[in-house]
Amino acid sequence: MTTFALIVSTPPTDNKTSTALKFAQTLVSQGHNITGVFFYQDGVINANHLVQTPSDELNLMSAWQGFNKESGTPLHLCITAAERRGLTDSLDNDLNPNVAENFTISGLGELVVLTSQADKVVQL
Amino acid sequence: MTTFALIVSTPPTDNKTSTALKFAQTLVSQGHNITGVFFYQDGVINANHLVQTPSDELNLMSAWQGFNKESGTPLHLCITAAERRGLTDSLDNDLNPNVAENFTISGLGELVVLTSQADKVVQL
Amino acid sequence: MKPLPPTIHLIRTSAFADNKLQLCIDTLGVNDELFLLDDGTYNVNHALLTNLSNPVYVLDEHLTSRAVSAAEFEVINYVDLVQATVKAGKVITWQ
Amino acid sequence: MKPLPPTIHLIRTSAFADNKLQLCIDTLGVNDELFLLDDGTYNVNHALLTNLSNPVYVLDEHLTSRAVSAAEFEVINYVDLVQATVKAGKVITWQ
Amino acid sequence: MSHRVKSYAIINTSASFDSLKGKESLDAALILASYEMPVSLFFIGDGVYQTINAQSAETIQAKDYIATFKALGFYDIEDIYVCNDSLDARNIATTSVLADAQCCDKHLIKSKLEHCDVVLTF
Amino acid sequence: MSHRVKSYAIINTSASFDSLKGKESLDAALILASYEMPVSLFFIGDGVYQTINAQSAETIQAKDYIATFKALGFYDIEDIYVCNDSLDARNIATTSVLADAQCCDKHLIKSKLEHCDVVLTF
Repeated sequence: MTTFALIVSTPPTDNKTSTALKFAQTLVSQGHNITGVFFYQDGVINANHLVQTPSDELNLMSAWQGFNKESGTPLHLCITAAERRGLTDSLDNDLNPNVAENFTISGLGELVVLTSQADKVVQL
Repeated sequence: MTTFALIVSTPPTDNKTSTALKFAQTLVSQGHNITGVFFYQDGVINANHLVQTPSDELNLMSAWQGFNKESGTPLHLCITAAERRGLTDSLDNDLNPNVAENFTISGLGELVVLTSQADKVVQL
Repeated sequence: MKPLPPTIHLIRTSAFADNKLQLCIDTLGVNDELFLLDDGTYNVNHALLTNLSNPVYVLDEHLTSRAVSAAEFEVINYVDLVQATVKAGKVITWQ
Repeated sequence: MKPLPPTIHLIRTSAFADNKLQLCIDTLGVNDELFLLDDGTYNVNHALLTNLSNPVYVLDEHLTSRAVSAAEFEVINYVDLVQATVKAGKVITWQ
Repeated sequence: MSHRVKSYAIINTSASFDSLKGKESLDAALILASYEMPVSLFFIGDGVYQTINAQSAETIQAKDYIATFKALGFYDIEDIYVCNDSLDARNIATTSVLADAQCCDKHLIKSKLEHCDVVLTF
Repeated sequence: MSHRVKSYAIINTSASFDSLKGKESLDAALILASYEMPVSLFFIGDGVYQTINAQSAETIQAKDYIATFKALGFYDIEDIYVCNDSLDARNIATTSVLADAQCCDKHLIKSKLEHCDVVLTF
């Protein structure tokens, strides 16, 4: 068993994000462990629960949530990157939090923790 | 006086969007008219009122709103493109609308109307 | 027949990194004009522009911010750019 | 001294459109391996790979979806990709 | 200023599944056509990949907007140009390309673009 | 598995104001350094543009993250490599580049990368 850390940098409008998900799912199905998936850059948009995906397309937010529930893999959201792209965890100033369930609000420090604890780091 | 239609396709995290704004401001200051700015593709993120810009950086959402107020130029948001990227105008299903004031919810048809009424179309 | 007014092309990316400038040049009309904006200003040093006979203009702010100099090309400001789009037949953006 | 395990490179963009594959090749170790994913699968037809002596693998789903054939390269699936990353010293992604 | 009929060109330079560019470009083309604006489609550079027949978006859980290309005639979009030079550079046979499209060289594409009023790129 | 010290390489391939890549890359480098992980920075391709001294982000109302490059030594980030081949191709003199950086050829960059545990690209 090898321990991985994953970094997802692409938004749900990019098919490359499906590749990241499938890679993560295959890691788990092959018996490997993932310290966490860190969502950074445009990847943070995956955690926006206001994203509406047409019903005939893969809903990546739901798919990541399902992956978290089934595998127990933590999904870490870089909140600094997220705030610039329209996500918020704040209840101030009439902002309504829109970070989807199953995503953990984190800082960039979590990137260091996840990657330093892993045997392999894969950025997708 | 020439009449322009503008299409903005880049998000607020991209400095190219500042170029679009400054081009629009210059058009108006030079006495030209803009039938409207149409926000499409990743450009729709400019209208997300949950975007939080650090105080030492240009807040493009506010800047577009100011441009609308000063010049009267309509800001049209392609709602289909916006919904995929985490914006919503819906009150259903516990979604809280997050389209910023001064942006008009529109469909792609508005792109046709704006561009067909203009002498010149500039995509930025 | 009256000649068509020139098409102007807005180049917004670096040809050192992608093929947008090449695609533009492939379909460039003989009277067309190029305007280098944003990362497109880096193209002042690209070989694709060396032998191009079409007029090429570069936006001053975008050069200055990137600390690029453009001795061989005409440097313009936003007002010049607006005037060029007013005169142009149409504008094609490569980004 | 025991040789380092190979670095594997994930290529995710088309070299017909950008310079990522070139940048990868510029710093490629002699034992490194290339994995073509996403639009990177289009590179099976790119001249940059023609004379490359490093092993090149292509992900089947990404080829099939794009209707590209890759007679000269080994086609793999996600399980193969996972196994390669397990064996690799490290993974560098070009996107 | 009143609503006027203009001719539109849409240039596609992005591969099939590169962000949503191909899909959002097609959406724009269809809406223009539904307003009875003449629309020509151009595929150059990596955009030519969009026109390959045997693609299967479902294999990678992508939206199959490519299937709609076959229905373009129904929307009165008949001027579809695919750059031969771009196909050649990518080792794609013209026989692999959407039958309703016209494969032509860049000089023809240039002259077709010259006569459009508005050009959008994706 | 416990927290381990690893060496990180961050490769920058994007120009200064291309999205937030340069800024978000630097943020990652600084946080790694603050956790006392050894970090090397590499600038190749259009990434070399980030290292030019006389840039002025404020001219285009962009975030001036470039100014922080001068403080990298304070964060114990001292291994900064700029690709000479990329500079040459772009007609940039090595004298225009951040003084704390080492301009070197791609072979040296390759050998430096070989000895890092984790490589991230931006």
